[in-house]
Amino acid sequence: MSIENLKPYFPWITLAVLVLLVGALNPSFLNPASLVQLVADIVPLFIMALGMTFAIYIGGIDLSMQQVANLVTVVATVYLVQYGIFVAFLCIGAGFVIGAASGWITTRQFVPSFVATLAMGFIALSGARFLSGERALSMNADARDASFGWMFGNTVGIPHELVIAGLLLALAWFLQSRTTFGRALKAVGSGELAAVASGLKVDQIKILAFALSGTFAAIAGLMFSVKLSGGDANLANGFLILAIVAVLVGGTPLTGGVGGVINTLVGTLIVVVIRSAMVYLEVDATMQQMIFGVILIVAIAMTIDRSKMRIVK
Amino acid sequence: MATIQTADKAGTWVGIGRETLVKWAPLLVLIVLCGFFAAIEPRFLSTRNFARILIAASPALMVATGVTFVIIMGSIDLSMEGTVSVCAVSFAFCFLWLGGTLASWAWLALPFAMLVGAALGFVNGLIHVKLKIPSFMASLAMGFVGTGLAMVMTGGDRIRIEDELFRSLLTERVLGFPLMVYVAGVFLLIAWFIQTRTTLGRNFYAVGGGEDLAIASGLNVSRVRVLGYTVAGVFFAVGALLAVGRIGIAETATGNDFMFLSVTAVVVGGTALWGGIGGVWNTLVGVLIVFVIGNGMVVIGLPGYVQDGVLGILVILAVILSTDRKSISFVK
Amino acid sequence: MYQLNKVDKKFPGVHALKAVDFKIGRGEIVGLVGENGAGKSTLMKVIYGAYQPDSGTVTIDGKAVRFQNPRQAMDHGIGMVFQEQSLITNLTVMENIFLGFEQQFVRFGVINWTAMAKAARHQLRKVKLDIDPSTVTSKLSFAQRQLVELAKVLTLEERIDGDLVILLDEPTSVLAKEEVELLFSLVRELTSRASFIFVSHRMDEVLELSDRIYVMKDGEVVDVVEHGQANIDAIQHKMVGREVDKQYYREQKQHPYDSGKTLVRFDRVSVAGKYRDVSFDLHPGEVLCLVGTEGSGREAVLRTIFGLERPSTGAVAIKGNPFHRATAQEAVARGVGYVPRERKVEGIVNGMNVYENMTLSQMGKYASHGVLRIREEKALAENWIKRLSIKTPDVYKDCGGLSGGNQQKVVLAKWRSGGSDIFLLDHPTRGLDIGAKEDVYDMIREMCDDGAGIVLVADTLEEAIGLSHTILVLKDGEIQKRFDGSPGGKPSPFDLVHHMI
Amino acid sequence: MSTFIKDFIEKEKISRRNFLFASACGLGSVAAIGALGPGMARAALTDPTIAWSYRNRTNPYWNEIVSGGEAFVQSLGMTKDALTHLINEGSSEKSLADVKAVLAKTGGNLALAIDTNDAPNARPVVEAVAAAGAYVSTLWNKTDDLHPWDFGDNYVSHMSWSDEGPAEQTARILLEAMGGKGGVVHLGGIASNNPAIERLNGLKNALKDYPDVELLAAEPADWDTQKANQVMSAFLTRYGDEITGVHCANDTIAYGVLEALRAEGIEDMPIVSYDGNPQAVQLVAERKILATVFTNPHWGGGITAALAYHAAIGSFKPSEEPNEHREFYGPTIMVRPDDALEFKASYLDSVPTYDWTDFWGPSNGPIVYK
Repeated sequence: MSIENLKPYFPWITLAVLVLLVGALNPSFLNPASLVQLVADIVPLFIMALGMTFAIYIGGIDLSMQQVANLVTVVATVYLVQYGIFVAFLCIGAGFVIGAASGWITTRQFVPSFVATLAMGFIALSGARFLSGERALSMNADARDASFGWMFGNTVGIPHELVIAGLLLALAWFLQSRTTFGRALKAVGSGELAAVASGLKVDQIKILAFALSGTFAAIAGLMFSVKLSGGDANLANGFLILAIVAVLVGGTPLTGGVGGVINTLVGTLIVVVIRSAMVYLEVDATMQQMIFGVILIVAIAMTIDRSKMRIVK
Repeated sequence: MATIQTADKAGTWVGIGRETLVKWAPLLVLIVLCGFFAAIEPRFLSTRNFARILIAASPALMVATGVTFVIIMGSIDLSMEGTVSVCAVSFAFCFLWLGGTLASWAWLALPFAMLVGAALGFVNGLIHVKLKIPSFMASLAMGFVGTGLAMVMTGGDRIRIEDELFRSLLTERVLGFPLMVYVAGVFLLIAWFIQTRTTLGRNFYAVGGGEDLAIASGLNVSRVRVLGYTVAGVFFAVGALLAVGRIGIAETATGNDFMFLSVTAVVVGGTALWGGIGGVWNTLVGVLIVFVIGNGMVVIGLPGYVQDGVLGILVILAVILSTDRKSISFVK
Repeated sequence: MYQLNKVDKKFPGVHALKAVDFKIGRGEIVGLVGENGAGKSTLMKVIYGAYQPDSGTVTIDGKAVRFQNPRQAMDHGIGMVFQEQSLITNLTVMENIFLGFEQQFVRFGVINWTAMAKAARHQLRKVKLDIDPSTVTSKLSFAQRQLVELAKVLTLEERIDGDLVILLDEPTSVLAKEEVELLFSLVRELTSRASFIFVSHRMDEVLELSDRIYVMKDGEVVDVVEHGQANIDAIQHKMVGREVDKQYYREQKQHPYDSGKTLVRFDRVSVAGKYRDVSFDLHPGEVLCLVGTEGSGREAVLRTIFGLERPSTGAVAIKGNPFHRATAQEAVARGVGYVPRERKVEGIVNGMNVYENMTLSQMGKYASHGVLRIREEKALAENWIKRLSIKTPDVYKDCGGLSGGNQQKVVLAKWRSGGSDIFLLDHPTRGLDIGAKEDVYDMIREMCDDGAGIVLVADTLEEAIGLSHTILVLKDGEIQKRFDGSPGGKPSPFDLVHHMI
Repeated sequence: MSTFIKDFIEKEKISRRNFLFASACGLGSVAAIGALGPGMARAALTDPTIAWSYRNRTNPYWNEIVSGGEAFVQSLGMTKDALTHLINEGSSEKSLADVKAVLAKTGGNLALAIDTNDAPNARPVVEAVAAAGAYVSTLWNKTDDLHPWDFGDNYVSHMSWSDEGPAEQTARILLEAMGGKGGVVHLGGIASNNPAIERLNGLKNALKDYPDVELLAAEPADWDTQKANQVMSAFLTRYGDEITGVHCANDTIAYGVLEALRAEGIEDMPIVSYDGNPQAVQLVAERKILATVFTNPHWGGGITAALAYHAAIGSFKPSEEPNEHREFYGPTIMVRPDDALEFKASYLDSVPTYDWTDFWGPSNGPIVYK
């Protein structure tokens, strides 16, 4: 029975074991300052994984997030001078609309989210390529510092990026566990038919979930764009798979209704620890990807809670 | 081959039901697309161009056929990029080591590559079934391992396969189509045979239609699953061989882009991601739709930056048209 | 022939089987009854090999056997016809019949479809079903599927030389009366070849069919009754462990309804392909029962009131207001509560706890600006757990882990606590044991007294008659006859059946 | 031997000689700085970790770059393994995260050579390196407003290649081979990549002098063989016999184009490409490709690491170098059928042993911004 009780904490235990393992092999990994920095650097990835959590929580997936982020880096760079800090609204609005469109295609047109979001991603990519004129753009440095310079400062040693991530996590957690919307998400994820029979506006909820994932993708894209002070149609490449992996490793299975944003926090941290362990432990460059895959299998095998999975598909 | 049977029953075009229409929708979409591109650019409609489309589509068709079996079981296999790369590279090494021409013992490299594919698929299936990891995650991670393995094997180098006999896959033409198209066709028939005439093929449908019911009927579902992934691995290997035959190069990047491409093609063809419905003919149509769109957009001269978006829109439309909306209550 | 001796099975926290002795002879039909949770399904799973007993022995003809999985049980002639529809609907009939045993038709790796079809026809003849074995199963009616399932189990006949034991788990729950008769006559015929273990909640059927009845309670066999000595009341007493209310359907609590007010009005409503020209009024305090066979349109009427179907012609009004742009949300807002037949799929959300399920339809009432007041939710849940005596350790219990009866109580509590006054009950007692059924009947009367109107699709005709004020008989989407169901003047099942078919 | 290559090798020899002299001075100056006091000496690190951060190992170009980096490390008397590899897999996010991780691990005792994957990523990388007191040299990607001299010594140098000129030259070879008439198609790299843009511009510049040649189409093929293969097939459908020449943005694209033509039985189509990979050079020798441009990635990879390393240990002080030593173009060599085999023998079959302290000898002038 004790193992049963520990199950929810498996992701945390996995994380702790990994950190200690890497720390034991290379103690400089445990240096608090560099750990804080390590965590601060993955903030855009974490935000994207947060958004992905909403899509996966209702049993779907959002493969458009990376392209939404790409589009947003271009939008932010192009319109920063014109709109200043209000370009954020434009970016977030774009993410929301694209996400909502994915959701609409999935729920109302019965296109599986795997394909619907992939296709919406292509559309966003077209937009990014068109708007950027197929060039890498750089931000006007003055406008960037004036509008978003605060994002990358420090307060008492805590990077502001972490503060933003913390606030978004709190917001996402609050949405998930304290609001009618979050409850509805859970109902849709665990038992969509029962949610319909309880009179929930299931379609709207699903569309909103995808819109939220789009919104978070946009926030991630915006932060990344400001961080790199530029944008182009490929800038955010490489986020997507990692974000999915982070959510899954955290223990939110693709079947929906289980897990949540806190799991995603752990999942992201696990992924990042594995990734930086490659650097710290000086893993041979050609071996890295293979080892990443193997550790991933082990990590997922350890973290997922199989008790609610009747059939494993 | 459920689709054909229904067609026979429908007989004439009079009184064709909604069900029949939905079943044939992917093919209709394909025909409409061809007609559309041909109307804008008549040169689209030529044997030579169809040969080009088929050359491009053959490797992807094999990969998509492999994953079709897994999707029919209601699972998914995302390991194809890694598996294709490893198979391509293993083939190339083995081929060169054994003499470098099909006229020697080096032909053994062909079955060897398929064996490697089967082995990778087998391991993939074992990890999924024995460790009880959902297939999405298990196969995604296995994909990383595969790509990584190909990298370790090549150290990042490309291996050229110059053998004229092997390259006749591309260069020899019969009736205007290169040999690789026929090879793909033969393997498609084998896949169809597996799907309709073997116990294993039918068991895929049983697992996809109702796994717990299949277990209760005494079916060894774990075995079917593992075998499904193994068969998929073999088809990935065939895809890898055709990919090498097409370009003459085996490398870690040989498997790139197959993942989203093949799953999209399968869904566009009308095979449902939740399992039990569809088959290899659907996949053929789906792959052709995707490649006709890709070829057609260049042929009619759409600007590059629009092409991604148009592909996205057309894929969504194709899936919408080929989905029986009345038969499903919700989709995730 | 087949025997269980002192079989014991424990699960964490539950002693599911306590030294159960069970035997069945050649050609016997043995009934197995008990409340939900009494251990019937565990016992069956032990018999067909899905569970292995912790202690005790299983013997066939005196030889001890131990099955690791259902397949091994099958090899010893033990087959199971499942309660839920267990055919795989995307496969053909013959594939379902021979699922897992295709090897006999395989030559050089190729399935010989002609041979399989021939063999399948042979099996179908045993159950007197004349259909093309290459039909896709989803095209069959429920009754046909039930017979195909029986045919599938009967393949054991050819496969096994020895005796057969066939378990029938609630085989009649989806069948109409005459289909049940057909099934029973088949089973009796087949006793020449096989023994049957028959499990049902329908006591009359068990009595009718069985040679011997095992009564289970709390993991034990509390009584074994021979065919001639069986008495429904006595058995029920043993099962429940207390006196069953003579007034099973609580007719003494049935009060006249308030015909002055109308909750739901159907005025010549049609839904294309489902039903035509249906008109009725539902009044406060009234139980209106829709009776008909599967596919007669009774469920579609319920779904129309809940906004899941839109009328193609005619007018629906709820509490005097027209119900035009029908959606489920709109229906809920107007006080409609829906208790679906598929309780585990549509009734409760498996994976959410008790209080989350209870407030699911009315979250707005427990939230300010979208933020939930979870404390109040829990208070509500605790209150209703007490009121309906729902058996759950606490409000945090996952509803998927509750027993059927308690799940149904949670569903009812959801709507009642939300202030619904129009209830749509679709087979509300399906799969519940007697005690839980009685609780539901009590609740129905209670809700009527509170002024609610109830549209009911009942599990059995007796239930429909016993509970309702008004009965509408539907056939092929049209109302055939309206019966008044006031106490004392209730129609007989025969009166209804006459109009149903 | 073509004059071009002769010139190049000659130039290299000279600069090597010059270098011996220069390095003597350089070392002397370091010693002098050391004597000036401890405050200045802070610039130097001892025994820094040497790292190369690049896109992936699946592309021959990057493998060449890495081999240069490894050759440099070996020239210091260490084994190949001493070079730390950071592979970003085409992800700017990973590129930056890896750099931060290695900075944290080494505590800033780092000499980093990097292609930041995407131009905007260069700024945060450079800022992070500078903040940690480590040294970085960049290759290819950076934004135009980012300059080494704005970061004191820590941002040592940036090397890129001006592709417009060489691409124009190959285009002229192609257009001549086409007889100055007909139709040409261009298959480009990832559209937003700078080299892709420049190489297309090179073609356009050359076309101005050939009014009878029409640019039929220019499509991105994403530096990818398979994509190039498909795009070329589609071009053949659209334009058929109108295509009389193909301009490829790099060698990997050319392979795909060649195979697409081979499938159609077209053997004599004039093609030019870029990068000078061994396989492409072989194809040039076989006259299947008319010309490619060798950018000497081996040297580029080695010298970028060398610059960062020597600045880090204080062999020279970047801030005292002129701007053209901090932003400069890499070398380019045109490879044509006549000299391809020679070129292959002297550069590819046996890689020349470069002097990794001759930082600017083979370089090609300061970077010019338009």
